[in-house]
Formats: sequence, structure tokens, C-alpha cells
Amino acid sequence: MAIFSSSSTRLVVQGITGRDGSFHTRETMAYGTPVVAGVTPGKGGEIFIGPGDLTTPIYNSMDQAVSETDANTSLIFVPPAFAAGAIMEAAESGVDLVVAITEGVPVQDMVRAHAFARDRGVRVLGPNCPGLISPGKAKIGILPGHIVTEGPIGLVSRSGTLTYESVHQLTAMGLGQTTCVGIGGDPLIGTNFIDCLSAFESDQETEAIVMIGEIGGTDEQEAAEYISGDMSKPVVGFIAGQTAPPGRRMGHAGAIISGSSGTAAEKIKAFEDNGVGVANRPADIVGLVQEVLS
Amino acid sequence: MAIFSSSSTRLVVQGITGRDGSFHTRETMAYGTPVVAGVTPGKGGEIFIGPGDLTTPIYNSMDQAVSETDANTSLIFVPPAFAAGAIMEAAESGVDLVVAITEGVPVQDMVRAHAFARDRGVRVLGPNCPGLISPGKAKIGILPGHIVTEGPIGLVSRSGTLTYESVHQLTAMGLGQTTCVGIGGDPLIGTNFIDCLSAFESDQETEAIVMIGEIGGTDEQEAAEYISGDMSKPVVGFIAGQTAPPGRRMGHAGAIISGSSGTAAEKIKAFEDNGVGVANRPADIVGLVQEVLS
Amino acid sequence: MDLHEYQAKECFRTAGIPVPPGKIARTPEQAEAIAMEYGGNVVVKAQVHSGGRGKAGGVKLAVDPADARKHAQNILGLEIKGLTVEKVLVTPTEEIDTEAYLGVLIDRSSQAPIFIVSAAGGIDIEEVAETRPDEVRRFVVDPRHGLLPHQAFWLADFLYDDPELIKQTAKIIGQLYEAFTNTGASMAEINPLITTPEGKVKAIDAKMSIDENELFRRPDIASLRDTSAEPKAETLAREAGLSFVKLDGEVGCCVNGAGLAMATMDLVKYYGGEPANFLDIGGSSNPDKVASALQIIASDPNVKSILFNIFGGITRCDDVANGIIEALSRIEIRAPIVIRLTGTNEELALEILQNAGFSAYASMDDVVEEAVRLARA
Amino acid sequence: MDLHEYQAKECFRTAGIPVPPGKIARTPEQAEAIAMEYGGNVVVKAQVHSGGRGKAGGVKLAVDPADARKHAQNILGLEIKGLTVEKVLVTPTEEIDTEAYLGVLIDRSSQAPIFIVSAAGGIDIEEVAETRPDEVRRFVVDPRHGLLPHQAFWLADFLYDDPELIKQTAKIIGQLYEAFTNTGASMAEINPLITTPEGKVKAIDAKMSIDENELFRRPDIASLRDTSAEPKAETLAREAGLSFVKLDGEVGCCVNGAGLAMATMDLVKYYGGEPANFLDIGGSSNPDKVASALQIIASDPNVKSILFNIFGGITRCDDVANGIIEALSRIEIRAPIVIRLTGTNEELALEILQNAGFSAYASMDDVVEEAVRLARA
Repeated sequence: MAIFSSSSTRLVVQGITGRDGSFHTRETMAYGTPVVAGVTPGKGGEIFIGPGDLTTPIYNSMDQAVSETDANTSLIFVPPAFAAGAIMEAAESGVDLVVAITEGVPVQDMVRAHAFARDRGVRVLGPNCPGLISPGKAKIGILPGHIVTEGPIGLVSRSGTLTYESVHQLTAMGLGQTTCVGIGGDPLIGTNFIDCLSAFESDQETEAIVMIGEIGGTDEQEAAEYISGDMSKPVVGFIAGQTAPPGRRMGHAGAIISGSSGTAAEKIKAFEDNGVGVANRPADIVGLVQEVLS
Repeated sequence: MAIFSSSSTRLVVQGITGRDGSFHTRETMAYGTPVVAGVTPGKGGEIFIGPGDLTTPIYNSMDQAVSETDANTSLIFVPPAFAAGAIMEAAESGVDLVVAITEGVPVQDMVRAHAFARDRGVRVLGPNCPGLISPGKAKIGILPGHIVTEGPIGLVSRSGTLTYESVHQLTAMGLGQTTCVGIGGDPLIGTNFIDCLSAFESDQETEAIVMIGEIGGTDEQEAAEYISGDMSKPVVGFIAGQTAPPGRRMGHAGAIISGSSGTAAEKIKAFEDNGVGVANRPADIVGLVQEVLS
Repeated sequence: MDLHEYQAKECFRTAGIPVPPGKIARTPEQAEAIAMEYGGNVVVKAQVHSGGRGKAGGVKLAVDPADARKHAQNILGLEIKGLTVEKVLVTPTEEIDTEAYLGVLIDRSSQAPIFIVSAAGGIDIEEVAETRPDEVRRFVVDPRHGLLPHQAFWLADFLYDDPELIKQTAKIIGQLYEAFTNTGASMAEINPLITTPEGKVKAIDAKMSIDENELFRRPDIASLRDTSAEPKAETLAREAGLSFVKLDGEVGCCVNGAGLAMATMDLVKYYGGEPANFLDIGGSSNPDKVASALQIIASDPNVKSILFNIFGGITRCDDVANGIIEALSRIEIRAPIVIRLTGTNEELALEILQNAGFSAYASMDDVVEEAVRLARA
Repeated sequence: MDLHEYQAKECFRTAGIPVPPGKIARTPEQAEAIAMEYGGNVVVKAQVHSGGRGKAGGVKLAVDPADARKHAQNILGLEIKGLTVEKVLVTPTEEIDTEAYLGVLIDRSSQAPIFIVSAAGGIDIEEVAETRPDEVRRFVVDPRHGLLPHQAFWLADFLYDDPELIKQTAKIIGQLYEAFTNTGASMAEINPLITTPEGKVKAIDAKMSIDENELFRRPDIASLRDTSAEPKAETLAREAGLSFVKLDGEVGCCVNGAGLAMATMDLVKYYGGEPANFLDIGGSSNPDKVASALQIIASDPNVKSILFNIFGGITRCDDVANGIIEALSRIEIRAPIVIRLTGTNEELALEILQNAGFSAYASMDDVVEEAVRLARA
């Protein structure tokens, strides 16, 4: 089992002919995830050449792509100016899940896109996220396939490279993963911690969850309450940004302490108050996981 | 019993200090319907003087009016330019039913107002409608109290004076009414024929229904199918506009035959095809009602 | 309120839609001069609020300025469905590869704007929709989100295969929606939307109807009303605040309320007559309004009898009766008048009328039957 | 991107919000001349991206032009929270009856714009919200419907009792929303919104932050960026396409990925050091970018050691290693450099680095511990 993805995932890539889009589509195909269609307006009818002898047809619109190929998941690499539009197009095309990798999408665009996707009941992951990977089953996004391995740990994170770091350590200690989800570093994201925690809670193969947060917003605080109130599986937490100054954006548009709210201290306290073990540094995550599993 | 109104109706009048608003508020109060509040921005704190020794407080906003008085129904008399805004304000204030009398509301305004009310699950009657009256129980709008009387007939109509004509004849023949509803003559109306028919079907005291349609749109056709498919109570129909030429607006903004669609012939045929008796002229309505009741 | 083609094209131009140039001529000489300016190959198009201009001879291709003059001569003054052509639009002839249909209007059942597009353009879209429904695509705009770029693209993609044409058309669809919402239109239509051999997409015909209820806040658009293009009686009625539609019968009808007015017309027909008009005087008992109504009805030479059908609900019948009497004292009416007044203060009203020497009826059927009898007498 | 008060006021003016006049002075003489123009009674306000200007002595009332000059003299060059005041806004003194707070920002949890209003204005709104929550009203705008007139009225009605003030304020609320959406802002705030003895409502202070992601399509707003109001290193970093925030420690950090960069800073602290900066070089192995990053870090005189922490996921570590080596060949760095590279092609990368004489680590903890040791040495 895995969350938000499975062996029946049928992927369509929006912006498949772009630099990033084509590179990561090949990686995804190489990992074995079926990429059934690509979309680039104006390039409909062309064929995308993947690794080995894999190919995938290109369509002008999501409308056509989904009706021709029964794609159920979209992966978005289109430039920031058009990314919100692409999310809305995907939401209207009939796919169940939209994973938006694009970084730098204007936040007011995302206000509209999230409202549109909510109205249609379509799950959005991101934007500005690395996507998700379910080892051995599906890779939807840019998380590298070679650092993950199958196993009982669910991982959810706001950060890309910090996910690599943690997964790498888990894998090195023989702790494989059901699914690793990067929910993204923007202030307005679709799928959030609680969505992922709840999915992991329902996933039969997941035995423990690693949750990696950072400064900004209150998602981690709400997640901490959710964990103590609604979850039976153990969760290990980590928060990045203890040394971040207030009022400054730390790379991610969402990683900013506003006034006195959204600090790492506040989030760590929320974890501790709700009985969630918190790692002081990334290297401590594995130890805590081993502890809760035993 | 009655539909959309009852002895627990608590009315707030938006535009209570205007010429039409104040006149009809007094009529409504005289009929015995509790008008618990009025709203006119800028006149909050004043008192509206009704007939006899009745008075009602005026508020600046629907927000205040509803929270102070627990009003559950709004009646709107504000000018066309502000009517859609008033409907949205009412929809957000917590009332269950909004009756918009105002004629001449721009149709694109109503696109927005109906969407807003739908999102909040608030019933709108009108605009450009005479409202409703449940003899002996509640009068919400401008239908005159003295032509109606209590009894087993439900009446629903797109027209005001044609409602008077029919109710007058029914009353003269001793056929009283549970509720008379004027759904309004605009192309975009809130509550439609089917809503009213379904409510009359569920209303224990209603034994037969008179439905008065006119040219324009397809509401009568859809209602005819609904009657034959979903109703047990008898319905008598009448359609105005058999002699109306295509492409011309017959007074009501909604009374217009577009191309070859929305004609009286089409609507009469829909009634007949679905086994609904159709009166050739208003004077025949009573006879048909007596027939179906016996 | 319907706009003329040239007015609708101006709205489209403002929104950025590619529309060929064009100028209005009121005389054959003007048409010739404009044709000269455009190099001779022009279309001369009657500007009149009516469909079927082409079939009626209101649209002609000219090969040179003299030809344009000749066509204008024939078209100006032409009568199309009862309306006289006062103006022609002279516009350069376009080379046409394909013709499509593109329209947006307010849809009653979805309570939202709906787009209708078809690659089968240049002909009646209702006919296409009926005979070849697969060639028509409809799309309801969610008014909460507006028309989104991908939706415009999907619609354009239904019309063409060429990516370049799709791109231009998606843009035009967005601009048409903008023109539609910015003017408070109830309908905006491009038929045909053409493609040229050079691969350009253009609107070569344009139709727009503006919601009458919008005009109070859009004086610029209200000023586009062309009263020369409608029956004079309708202009007068509108100025007097009356709802009026001229018809061809002989029984003049003066009624309060639109539904009752339609039912009265129908009853005229039921009793073997033909209504001369639809007229709703509203809830008013204002003598000025009643006088205007009478004057408008009486000015129709076909009218042989005039009937009043008034149901006093809120309005008091005696007020209306007084209004009628006063109006009649001001103007002279040739045709016989019969009056039915019922509702609030009915008895008082009947007395007033009978004292003034009028037949007064309590029933709608009776008054209509009598009016028809008088008209046929 | 934060706007200065005078820039935000210009955006407000464009939207129609009543804002008192005002001009910018860069010298005491200019301030005096402007004060003269306004009749002497003016406020001299430091234009600097920092709260607490008043407490820091950055806002002064002047009674005449000479007074304005004196205040400008004191304020220009003043340091407020590390930022030097380069400009002052000179604006006429307003008579104030009441002060309210009015702001709108993007709310993360509702994913929509949220208005915050309070009759307790002129002070820190966070404090009001904490100590007197009843005096603060929040309203989330449904982005599908936009801000509706009655919602603006309800908010205004929370602030005042006088219908005239409510009317003006409802209008200002609508205009503030317009300014907010038209500029792609993430925050727009009027604090205080005042009422005058004449019954006028005005914005006498203004704050706006524009979403950095909007700037690419709003060159007019992007041009408002005042690079003189930020540390030079941050300007250079932005121009090089790097995410960079200057801090006060001694361990320079060069990391790929924002989350890992924050975690690296935290680990510096964990091992007893202080990070000198946040720096995310992104996924790139481009030597130019690496060189810019190194130059920016090394130009900080506090920096005693520099650490690289790179996790090659998609990026190949050998590419990054080559990028670092090449960058270091171009510029001379005084501080010792320690490097951790792991992930794709890690072994190859470590070999390249060791061949070039660099310490190379596989673990994040090891490299941070060493960097702190070197900085403390």
C-alpha cells in the first residue's frame, strides 16, 4: 500500500516538453511509473521520447489527454505565470490528483486555483513541492528514486533536500518507506500535514511516520493536535529554522515568522505538548523512529 | 400548513424606508405578519411606524438586524442598482428565505447573486416577483391580503396580476388557498416551478395546485415532466402568451420567445403530453380545479 | 436592446477582437466614397435589427465603388421584416477560408453565461444545433471563477486543429467574454468567425443585445439606441415608461401587469379577434401614463376598438377609473372603448365609469368579447 | 517585497483612498522647503523597512519649516534596527479625532484574503488581538465572489457608529481590497485610519508588501524596490538568483535547498556556533552561482569559516564539486572551507574535492562540527 498513489497511477505531465518537464518525465518513466500522456499546447500530436524504447503521446489540452488516455494524476512543470492556470485545467479535466512542482507561483493566483480545485474536490499537492514517491510503486515528482526503499515508514515534509537527507538516513539504517510526500514550501499549499497524516493512519503498511516541518504558519501546530487526538500510529517530528530571524523569508515563500507567530520554538512546543517526539537534529530522526517502532 | 412560510415567519424588510418598502411593510404588518426589523443603511436606530400601534426597529445592516431580532425571512424593496447586493447581504446574514420584489435588476448582477445564495444554501424568491401569501398565516410581499382565503389549493405563477385574476376566481368559487407564490417574471429567478410544486406535494393541506406559466424559457416544460414523474397531487395549468410574437420581450424580462423556443404552444403541449390539464383561458381554471378535486 | 452590427463591432474592437474596418453610409454617395477608400472590393450591409438580412437582399458584395453605390441605393430604404433600412455598413471584402460560430449568452437554466461554438458558422446556429448537434459545443461559465484561460483554449480547440488558429481563437473567446461582461450584455455573437488564407482569425459579423436593466448605469451604451430602427409607437411607449409591443390586429389592449396583458391578448384571439398590441401600464393610476397609453394605441390606424383590463390589487380601482376619465378628457379617441375594472374599490370605480358614460364590466371574458364584437362591427 | 510608506500611499491614492499629500526629502534643506509649502505644521517620517520607527525617533512633528529641517537632520542617517534612514516623508499634520486599524493580507489557513479591522488603531495590532480580542474583527474574503459591498459595510460598521463615517470607510475598504489585488500584494495595511474633526476618514500611514512572485509581471511595482534600504549582500544575492538572508554569526553556510539550509544553520547553533547567513544555492551546479555565493559569504568580515552542505538528489554531486573547485579558482577566500557532499555520484565528488586539497565529509553533523571548530579556533 501507499498513499495518494498506487500501481494504478496513470500520469499525465503538463509542460512535458520543457527543460525540467522532459528531464523529470524521463526519470519518472525510468522508475516504472506509467506516463500515459503529456500536454503542451500547440504540440499535440507529437510523441515524447522517454528512456529505453518508452514513448508517450503529447496532447494540446488536459481535456484531450484525459479523455484519450484515462490519466488519473497530473504532474505540473509549467512556468510560474501559467502554473495556476494549469492546476485549474487539471482540476477540470477529471484527474483525481494534481502535483504541482513549479516554484514561484504568485500567491494570489494560488488563492484562485485552490478555490477552483476545492470546488471540484480535486486533491492538489504543492505547488513548489518535490511531489511524492511510493518506493517500488509510483514516483510522481522529482524525489530521486535511488535514495528510497520499500518499508514501513511514511514521511511527510515541507522541504525537498531535507526530505532527501532524512530518507537517506532512514534507508541507510534499513528503514524503508511506504510513501514520501513533499507538501511544498509555499504559504498556500493544497495537501497539508493533516491530510497526509490521516492518509498514513489509514494506510495498512505504514507503521510510523516522520514529519518534517519548518518555520511559518501554524500547520505543524494543528498537525500536533491532530496526532494526539486522532492518530494511533507513532509520529516523529523535526522542525527546521530554530535560528531563523523573524520577518525574513528563508528561501521558501512560506518559511517566514510573522510577528511572533510561526516560530520553530512554538512548533516544537506544540509537538511536545501533544506527546510527539521531536528530533533535535536530522541525525536524531532515525533513532527516534527506531524507538517508537520497538 | 403552508409552504416557505408559517406562523413562525419573522420578517425583516430591506429598504423599509423607501416609498414601496414602507407602504408594503404597513400592509404586511396589518395582515398580521410579524415584521421584526427593517434595514436602511444610515437609518439604524430609528423606529418604523406601522399601522395601529405597531412599530419595528430599523438597523444599518442585515448583520445587526438578524443577530438582534432572529429574523428568518427577508423581503427586499431596494432599488434595482442595489438589489443584487441586498440579496447577497441577506443570504450572508443567516435568514432562510429571501423574497426580492424589486423589478429591473440587471441580469448579470443576478448571475452573481444567485451563485452567492446557492453557495450558502439560502432560498431566494424572485426578483421581480410579488412574493407569497399563505392566507391567515403569513404575507411576504405585495400580493393583496383581501383576495385570498384559506383552503386546499396551492397556486404558483410567474405573473402578479394574473395571480390576482386566478385567486380572485378561486376565492369567488369557495376554493381557498394554502399558499399563493409569485415566482417572478425575470429570466433568472431563484425558486422555480419545480421547487414550489415539490413543496406543495409535501404540504399536507394542499390538495390541488394551479400553475400559471407564460412564454419564455423551459421551466414549464421541466415542471410538466416533474409533475408526471414525481407528483401525486393534481395540477391544473395555464400558459399566457399564445399570441406573443417571437423575439419580443412581453413586459417581463423573462417573457420572450427565443428563436423557436419558449412558445406557449410548446409549453401547452408539454402539459398535455404529461397529463396535466390546461385551461384555455383564465376563466376555465376554476372548472378544471373543481374537476380534479372531485 | 439590440445593437447594430457596426455598434457591436465597435464594442468588440474595444475588447481587442480583430474586426475588419468599416464605415456607415446613409446615402449611396457616402457608400461609394467609403468603397473608394477601401479600394473597391467591399461588402454593403444593411444595419437593421432583424435576422435574415442576406436572404432579404440586405447584404451585397461590390467589386468597385460604383457597384457599392448601386448596392447601397438598393438597400437603403429597403424594408426587412417591417423595418426600413436607414444605414448601411461598408466594409472591405475578406478572403475566407473557414467560417465558424462563436456566441455567449445568459443561460436561464444554469443561471450563468453559456458559450456556444461550432465549426459550422455563417448559418443559423439553431438549425445546426438541431440537425447536427455533434458540431455544436456548449460551455457554461462558472460565474464565481469567470472564464478561465484553459476553458477558452478548450473551446477554441473544438473549432480548429491548427495550433496558431487555436491560440488566436482562445484569445478572442476571452475578449468576447470581456465585451459581454463589460457592456452588461445578454448576448454577444460572432457569426461567422472566419479564418483567412493568411491564417488570421477575424470577426466579420457581430451581434449584441444589451440587458435593458443595465442601461441606467451605462449611459454610453444606452446612447447607442437607434430609435429610427424601431416603430415610433415603441419609442413613445418607452419614453412614457410603458411596456409596449406593436402587433398587427385590430383590438387595442391596455392592461396592468405583463401576465394579465398576455392573457388578455390570448383571450382576444380566443373570441375571434386579433390583438393590436401588448401594453402593460404597470401598477400606476397616473393619468399621464394612461393618456400616453391611449394615444399610442389610438394612433394605430388598424385599431377598431380599445379595451382596458385592470385588476386592482394594491392599486385602487377608483384611482385608475379617475385616471382613465381624466386621460380621455384630454385626448380624442375615435375607436370605441370598453373597460373592465375589478379588485380593490371595484364598485366605486364602476360607478365613476358609468357616470362618465362608459360600458363597465366586471369580468375579463365579457369585456374582451365585447371589444372583439366592436372591432368586427 | 516591502514598500516604503510613501510608495504604499501612492498605491492607495491610485485606488482612490483619501491620503494626505506628502513629499520625499533626502536632505534637511529639502524637508524645510516641503514644510514651507505645506504651511509649516508637518510630520517628518523616516522611510525605512522596519517597524517601531516612532520609538526609534524616526517620526517627529514639526511646528515650522526650521523645525522640520532640524528633525530631518536628526532622522536622516539614523540607524533603525540596522537600517540607515536615507529618505524622510514630509506630510502636513492632520487633526485626529479617532484612530482605527484596517488591514488585509493573505491568510494561510483559509487560503484567501483576510481583513482585520479594529477601532483600536495607531498601535500594534498583534498586541490588540492578544490583549483585547473583542476589539478586533476578522473577515475572510471568499475569493470566488470577491469582497462584496455589504461585507465592506459590515466591517466599517464595526468601527464606527456615525453613518457618514461608515459610508466613507466602507468605500475605503473596497478601495484597499482593490489596491491589494491590483498590485499582487501579500499585505496592505492602514494604521492608523483616522477620523478628523470635520468628519473625514483618511489613511495617514500605509504599509504594503508585494508578493515577490508577482514582480515578474509587474515591472512598475518591481521598480519600486529600494536597494539602498537593504544590506548590499542581499541585493547581490538576489541579482545572482540566490536566496540569502544575512545574520550575525561567524559560520558562513552554503546549502542547496531551503529546508536543508535552515537545518544546517540550526546544527551550527547545536554545535555551539552561530550561522552568518541563510543561503540556498538551489539545485544548480553552475560555477557562476557558486562563485557569487562564496563571494557574498566571504565579504562578511564576521565570517570565520565557510561550510558547504550539498545533498545531490537530482543534481549530480560530481557536477557540484567541479562547480565549487572552479569557483574557488576564480576568487580568493580567506576563511577555511569545509565541504559535505552526498547523494548521487558522491564518491566521485569526494575524490575530486580531496584531489583539490579540500576536507570532504559525508555526514552533515561532521561538517558542521568542523566548521564551528574552525570558526572558534
